[in-house]
Amino acid sequence: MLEIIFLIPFVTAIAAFFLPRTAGRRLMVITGIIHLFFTAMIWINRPAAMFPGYFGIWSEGLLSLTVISLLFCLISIYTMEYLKHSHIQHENVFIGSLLLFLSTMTMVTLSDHIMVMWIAIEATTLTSAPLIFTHRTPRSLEATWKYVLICSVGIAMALLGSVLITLAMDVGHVNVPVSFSELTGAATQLDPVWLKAAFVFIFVGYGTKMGLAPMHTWLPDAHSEAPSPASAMLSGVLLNCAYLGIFKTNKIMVAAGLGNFSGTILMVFGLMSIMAAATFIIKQTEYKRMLAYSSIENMGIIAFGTGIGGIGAYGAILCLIHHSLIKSSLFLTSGNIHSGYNSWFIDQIGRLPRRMPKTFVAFLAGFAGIAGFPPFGMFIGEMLIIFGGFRAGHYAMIAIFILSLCFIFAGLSNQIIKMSFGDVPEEIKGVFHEKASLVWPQYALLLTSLALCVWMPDILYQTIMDAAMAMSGGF
Amino acid sequence: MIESIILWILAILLSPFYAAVILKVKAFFGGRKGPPLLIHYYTLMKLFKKASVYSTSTTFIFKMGPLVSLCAALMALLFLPIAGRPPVLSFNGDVIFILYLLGLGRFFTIAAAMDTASPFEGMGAAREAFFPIICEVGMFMILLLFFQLAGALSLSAYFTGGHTAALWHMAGAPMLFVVISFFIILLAENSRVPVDDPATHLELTMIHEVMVLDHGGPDFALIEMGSFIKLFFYATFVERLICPVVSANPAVNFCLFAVILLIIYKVIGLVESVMARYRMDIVPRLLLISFSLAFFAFVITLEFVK
Amino acid sequence: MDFIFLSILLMVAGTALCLVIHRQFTLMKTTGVLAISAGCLIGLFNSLIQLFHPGTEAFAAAYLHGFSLSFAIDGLSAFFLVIIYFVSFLAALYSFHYLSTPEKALRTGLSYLFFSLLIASMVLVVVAANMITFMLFWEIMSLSSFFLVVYDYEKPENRKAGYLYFVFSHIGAMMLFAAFGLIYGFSGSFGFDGAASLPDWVKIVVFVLAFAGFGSKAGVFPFHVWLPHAHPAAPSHISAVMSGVMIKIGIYGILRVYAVLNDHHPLFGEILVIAGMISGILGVVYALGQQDIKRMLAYSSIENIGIILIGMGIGMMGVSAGNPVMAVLGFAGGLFHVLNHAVFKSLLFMGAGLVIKKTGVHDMDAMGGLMKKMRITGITFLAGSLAISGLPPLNGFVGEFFIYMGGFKGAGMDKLPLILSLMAIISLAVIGGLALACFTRVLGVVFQGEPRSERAAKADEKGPMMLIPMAALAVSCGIIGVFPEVFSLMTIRGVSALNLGYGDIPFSPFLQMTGNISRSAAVFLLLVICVLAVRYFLYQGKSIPRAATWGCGFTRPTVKMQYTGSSYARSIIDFFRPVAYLCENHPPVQGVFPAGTQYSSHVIDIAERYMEVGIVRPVLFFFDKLRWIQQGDIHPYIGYILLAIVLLLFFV
Amino acid sequence: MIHSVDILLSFVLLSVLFSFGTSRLVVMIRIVAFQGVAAAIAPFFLEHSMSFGGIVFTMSILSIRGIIIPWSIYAVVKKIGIKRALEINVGYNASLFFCLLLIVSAQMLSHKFNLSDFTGSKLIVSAAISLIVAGLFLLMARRNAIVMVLAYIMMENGISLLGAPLSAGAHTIVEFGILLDVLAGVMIMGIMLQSIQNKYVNLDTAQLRKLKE
Repeated sequence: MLEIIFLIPFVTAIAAFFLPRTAGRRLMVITGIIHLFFTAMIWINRPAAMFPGYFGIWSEGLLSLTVISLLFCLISIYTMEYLKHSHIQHENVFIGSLLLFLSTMTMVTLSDHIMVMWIAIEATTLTSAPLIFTHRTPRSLEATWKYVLICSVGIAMALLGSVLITLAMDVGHVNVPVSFSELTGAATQLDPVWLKAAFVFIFVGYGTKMGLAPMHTWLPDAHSEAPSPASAMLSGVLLNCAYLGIFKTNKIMVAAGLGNFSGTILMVFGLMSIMAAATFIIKQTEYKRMLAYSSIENMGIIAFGTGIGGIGAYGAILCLIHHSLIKSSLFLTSGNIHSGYNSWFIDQIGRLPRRMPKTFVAFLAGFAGIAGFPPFGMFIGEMLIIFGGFRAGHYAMIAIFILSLCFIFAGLSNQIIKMSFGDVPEEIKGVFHEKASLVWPQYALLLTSLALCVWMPDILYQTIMDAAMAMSGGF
Repeated sequence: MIESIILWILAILLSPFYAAVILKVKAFFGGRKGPPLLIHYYTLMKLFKKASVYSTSTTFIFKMGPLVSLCAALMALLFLPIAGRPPVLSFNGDVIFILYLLGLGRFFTIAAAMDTASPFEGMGAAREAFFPIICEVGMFMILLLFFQLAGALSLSAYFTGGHTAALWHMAGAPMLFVVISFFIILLAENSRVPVDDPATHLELTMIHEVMVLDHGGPDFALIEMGSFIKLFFYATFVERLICPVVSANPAVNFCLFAVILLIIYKVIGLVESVMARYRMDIVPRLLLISFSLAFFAFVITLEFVK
Repeated sequence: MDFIFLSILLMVAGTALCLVIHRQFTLMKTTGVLAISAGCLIGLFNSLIQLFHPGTEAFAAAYLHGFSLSFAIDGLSAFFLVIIYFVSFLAALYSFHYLSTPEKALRTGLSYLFFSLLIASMVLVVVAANMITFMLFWEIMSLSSFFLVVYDYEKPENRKAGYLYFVFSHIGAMMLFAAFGLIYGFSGSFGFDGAASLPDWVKIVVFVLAFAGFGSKAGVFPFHVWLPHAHPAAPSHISAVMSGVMIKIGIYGILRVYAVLNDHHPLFGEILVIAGMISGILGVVYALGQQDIKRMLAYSSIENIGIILIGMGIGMMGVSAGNPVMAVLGFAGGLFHVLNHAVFKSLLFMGAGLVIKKTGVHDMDAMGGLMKKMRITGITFLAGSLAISGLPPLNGFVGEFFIYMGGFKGAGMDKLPLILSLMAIISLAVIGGLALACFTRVLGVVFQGEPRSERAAKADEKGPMMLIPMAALAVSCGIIGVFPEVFSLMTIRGVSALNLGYGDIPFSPFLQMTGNISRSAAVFLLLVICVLAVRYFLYQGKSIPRAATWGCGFTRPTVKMQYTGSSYARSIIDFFRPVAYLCENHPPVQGVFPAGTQYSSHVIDIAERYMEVGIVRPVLFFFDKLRWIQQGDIHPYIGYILLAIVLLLFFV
Repeated sequence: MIHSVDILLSFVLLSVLFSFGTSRLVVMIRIVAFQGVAAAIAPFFLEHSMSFGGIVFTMSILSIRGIIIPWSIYAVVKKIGIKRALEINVGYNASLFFCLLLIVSAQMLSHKFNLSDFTGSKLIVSAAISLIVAGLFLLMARRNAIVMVLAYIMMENGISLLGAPLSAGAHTIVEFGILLDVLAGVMIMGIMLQSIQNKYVNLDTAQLRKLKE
């Protein structure tokens, strides 16, 4: 009875559309908790799916599901407080779409059938569009328009890719259900040319959604215009879902012995994304866009690591998890900062430790984490990716990788130091009252990342390893 | 050992006399009679009798200046083989020790000068801090050469007994360069013309003399002592270089030494009389010349040694 | 090992407590100081035992499945541990009276926490025995020290300093990642021991990368740009630790990598000697050009790092030229200078900190005459200046003496070693002379003469906890200088851990050298006492009047007429004009009755200048141009998707 | 022998040509509707044995593709009340020329696929490709928001046309899901169109470039 886990939020979402504000908020939090509970159940006893052809549990899916569930639970608690202060007219729409969003993303993590995966991912686009459009401003309208159109077009490409996979099956005379698990088994019989073509389309399609350059163009707009909890969800887990699509397809490629082809593509696009992020982080004027670009950077890093394989793939999955935790906390924090200074511009922010100390701690810790400093998990991930790159002998690429990471750090730290310690106009000096429930979700996220850098449960390690193994990963 | 110590004391006692020789020579060239040869003893006596006036700006460093610079000079002299006889102290690397010890003396002289808050003394201190750097480089160049030849790092390995002659044998002509270069260093380190004019009366143009303006009485005497001994040290150095022979008979040996030393002092006097003091910005050039001489000597001897 | 962990635990836990009780300011400070100093003493004691009873002690713990955090103490680690603990201990004591702003209570508590984290991470870096462990604590070290640098973040220059430091340390860390990644790539293990089996060219690349990475922490010449900004920004006890100890961790890293590569390629030594000469000479020249006293000290740290590198380079050249005496002398000299510099540089930073705290100005030309008001500070500073100028009978001389001896051994050889050791010796001489000029300048301008400003005239030295550490350091300068035997034994232990393949190194030649040094020092002191006696006798029963300084006929001298530090250094700076351009700002005097005018000058650091012109601007330009790709119109965006597909389809 | 579906598909290709030439929205909508119908009933011809469920399913698809989607766009157009879409990046003549080029190249490309052995149709692939690329082209070439939406639908039609023979019969549920997604997408875009019309005076997407870098 696996499907229930995305049916529950679906049902509650429908309910939320018609509920009054407060009830809706409570429902959201409750749903988050239930969802987390069911996820835990899945860890304990792996239940079978009702439609085995379409759904199933695989390590990578389980990992992202856990991340989604945890994040949503914490974010929903944050959102409850957040909604009290922010003036959103159609709050029930917001909550409802948030829950639908959760449901669709859960579906992505569980889907095994290629087309179902596509349906789910496209559904995430549609359910998240209202979230971005929440503020109903021209800017948010523009962002939503670009988001919907670009993602739809991109994902249409992915659909084409999926169709090409079926073509590859027909040409190779393979008669199995069109599900990732089956295809990975029968990968060697698939027609390589069509498989490659399919991968190209699927990669570009889901890559658009994942925010890999040069298809990333919608991402900064969408992330900067959505309300902070929504941006946290988008950046924290939506990108992971898109990545899941690529990951599963890459599994097929590796199984089919085309790992080099797909790996090279992943690495090149990863580097391009990092470079693109560097381009726009330096001299960025709005801090939420800056965070969005840093998400692009991290997606690039993850893609790069996946392409490398070996311990690089392991590092990539670590980066995936920790990026979700840290980046979502950063987006939530950015919401606090906005309420403290009511400006999205970097040069309007300063003296954080004086004005909002709790937020400052979360902000700076999050920055340290995202920049790959210990004791946060990104450190291990990035180190493994670099080591793995050297192991695999991609010296030139690693050189570019390191170089652009340096650029990004130079840009990012400049902005962060300005925001944290810089001067501000007189009128926004003085202490701003911070609600505890607006900071401790961030702390919880950061502490999770920290804890995972200090100690990792064995079962989690096994799961990550299992996922990485599929990419010829592991040590 | 005893002999060495006696020699050391003798050297200390004789140094004022030799310094007076320079005055005599200069006076001769100036067509004057000049002061008696014992003039410096008289001055020292006079100074010892006097008391001194301390500036209100000064601290204990001002009193330490003369003291330390004198001690440094005395110490340096302890390592020096006089008349080719073994010195009191000696160990491998003592040359470096001596050079840095003289540096210590210089440090305190400068510090004492800065202590008085007088602009002129500061000016002198700045020069005193600058020029010796280049001299030291030259010294180290010469050292490198000697090390190439003698394979050791102590004055006694260069100047006792027949060692100096051996140096000449190995190096040959380039040693002349060394002599000249070292003579320039001598002039600079002991603030003689053309680097510095101890006899001038315009403070702006002095180096060493201006730094001791505020010292008086016994303190000043100690400074004078120090400079005499320092000059004696360098002069002996040159003496060994130009007259490496050591006769078996001590009496002859010492007479020879005394005479040659006298000649060197006369030459210094001669230089002082025939030359004018350089402009301050020319001085580094002169010192660089001494360095490059030593450098050439080194490069050329490399060929001989191989 | 347990003691090490115990000390760390003590420090971190104690300082974490500070955050809880930061409301009671004094209590908090007491807790912090006690925790840190207790931890340091335990560690110091233990590491001294480690040092003198050789034999490696190791500890390993599984970490995140598949990795392990492994630690080991050998002679080299122990040597650095001693330095870390010793200096940090005194710095902690110093901080008690130095941090005296109750309104910044929480910030002070945080600074204690990060201070202890810094110490802990330095310790763990030094004892780390595999790459993961090393990088983990290396990054923590950078992070915690960054927070200490921006302690006083209200000042924009401090923010800039923090930024520069952050970026440089991160780039350095990336270099190290690359170096270690290469090692892993070829050996396939996270341990250091795999490095010995690398192919030669890889070893060279690894060494160069590691040198760049560690050099950016140690402040080797082209990578030093952050250092003169960061050290003045940090609180003085932190600058003392950073300059005295933290930058030495970079030196440790170079030595460690050299040891694990276990390759004696001549290039290594040559790189180090050349880099050392450049950093040494330029460092001291720039130091001469500074007005800010702490900036000056920072540059002089660069100079001393240069001396250390020269020593190590001579050592490496000796190894590769098969000349054990030279090798051991070089390494021992380098390590000895590491110890010395830790001692006197932290002393000088503490002194500078006290002076700044009391006078409230950083500019040396606004101080003056402090020797009378702040006697102990002045005397200890004098000792430090003598020591750092490498003058006997203080400690600075001993290390340089070893390096000289090693260098002269090198001059006994031929070809490249000869030329390089020749240059090394010459540059050591130059550095020595310039350092003397530099520190007579500081002493003369800051402590001697007449006060140049009101604040300077009213300065005092309250706060015994600041004076005690300085006194202790000054005394140890003297002790190390006069009795170097035991300390050189320490360095030998460190050298023997470099597995140069000499077995255990005979100690007798060192005993002889140090014996000579202490004997001559004793004779010198004897002489001083005799002359002192003579002088005392001469002044017997004479009246000593005091009067104003003789103004050479000028009857109304003012304090403004004193020789300033800038003018003192002017002629020397001019001599080095090509590398140290003096930038002056001085409106010309006009008219018959000219109005008041002013003069200001500063020396331009060529590395900083060319980093700006050669790296920063081109990169920014490139990215500015690249920003064109995203102009807000949706149509090209869809075009990018198509483009990506079409391009990729070519490779199908 | 010429496959019956090819007649239909040749008309589709023709319609692509039309869509490039016209600026009238209603015509565009009709064209897209026609293509949708074509895409929907193409399998109908390919399937030799047609089950009842299959027929129902095809009918529903046809109704969505051919009626609901175009109708919803049409409603929007009525609401906004504009007849012509004149905001273009590429002129009509150039577009037409490009379209001919496109159809030819699609025809050539379709030989690589050689699907005819299990579809029997010669034109289906080329038609699909030309629909997809034409959609992409219009997305880039036309600045009017409605036309862009229509272009997106056109692209979707193309994809489903390509998918039709491959996924013949199997996983009808899945196809339906895909269709629902497309439908929802179009609906949302319709809402967007109206808000764009409200926020800005017209539907020229060139105005939507505030967010950059």
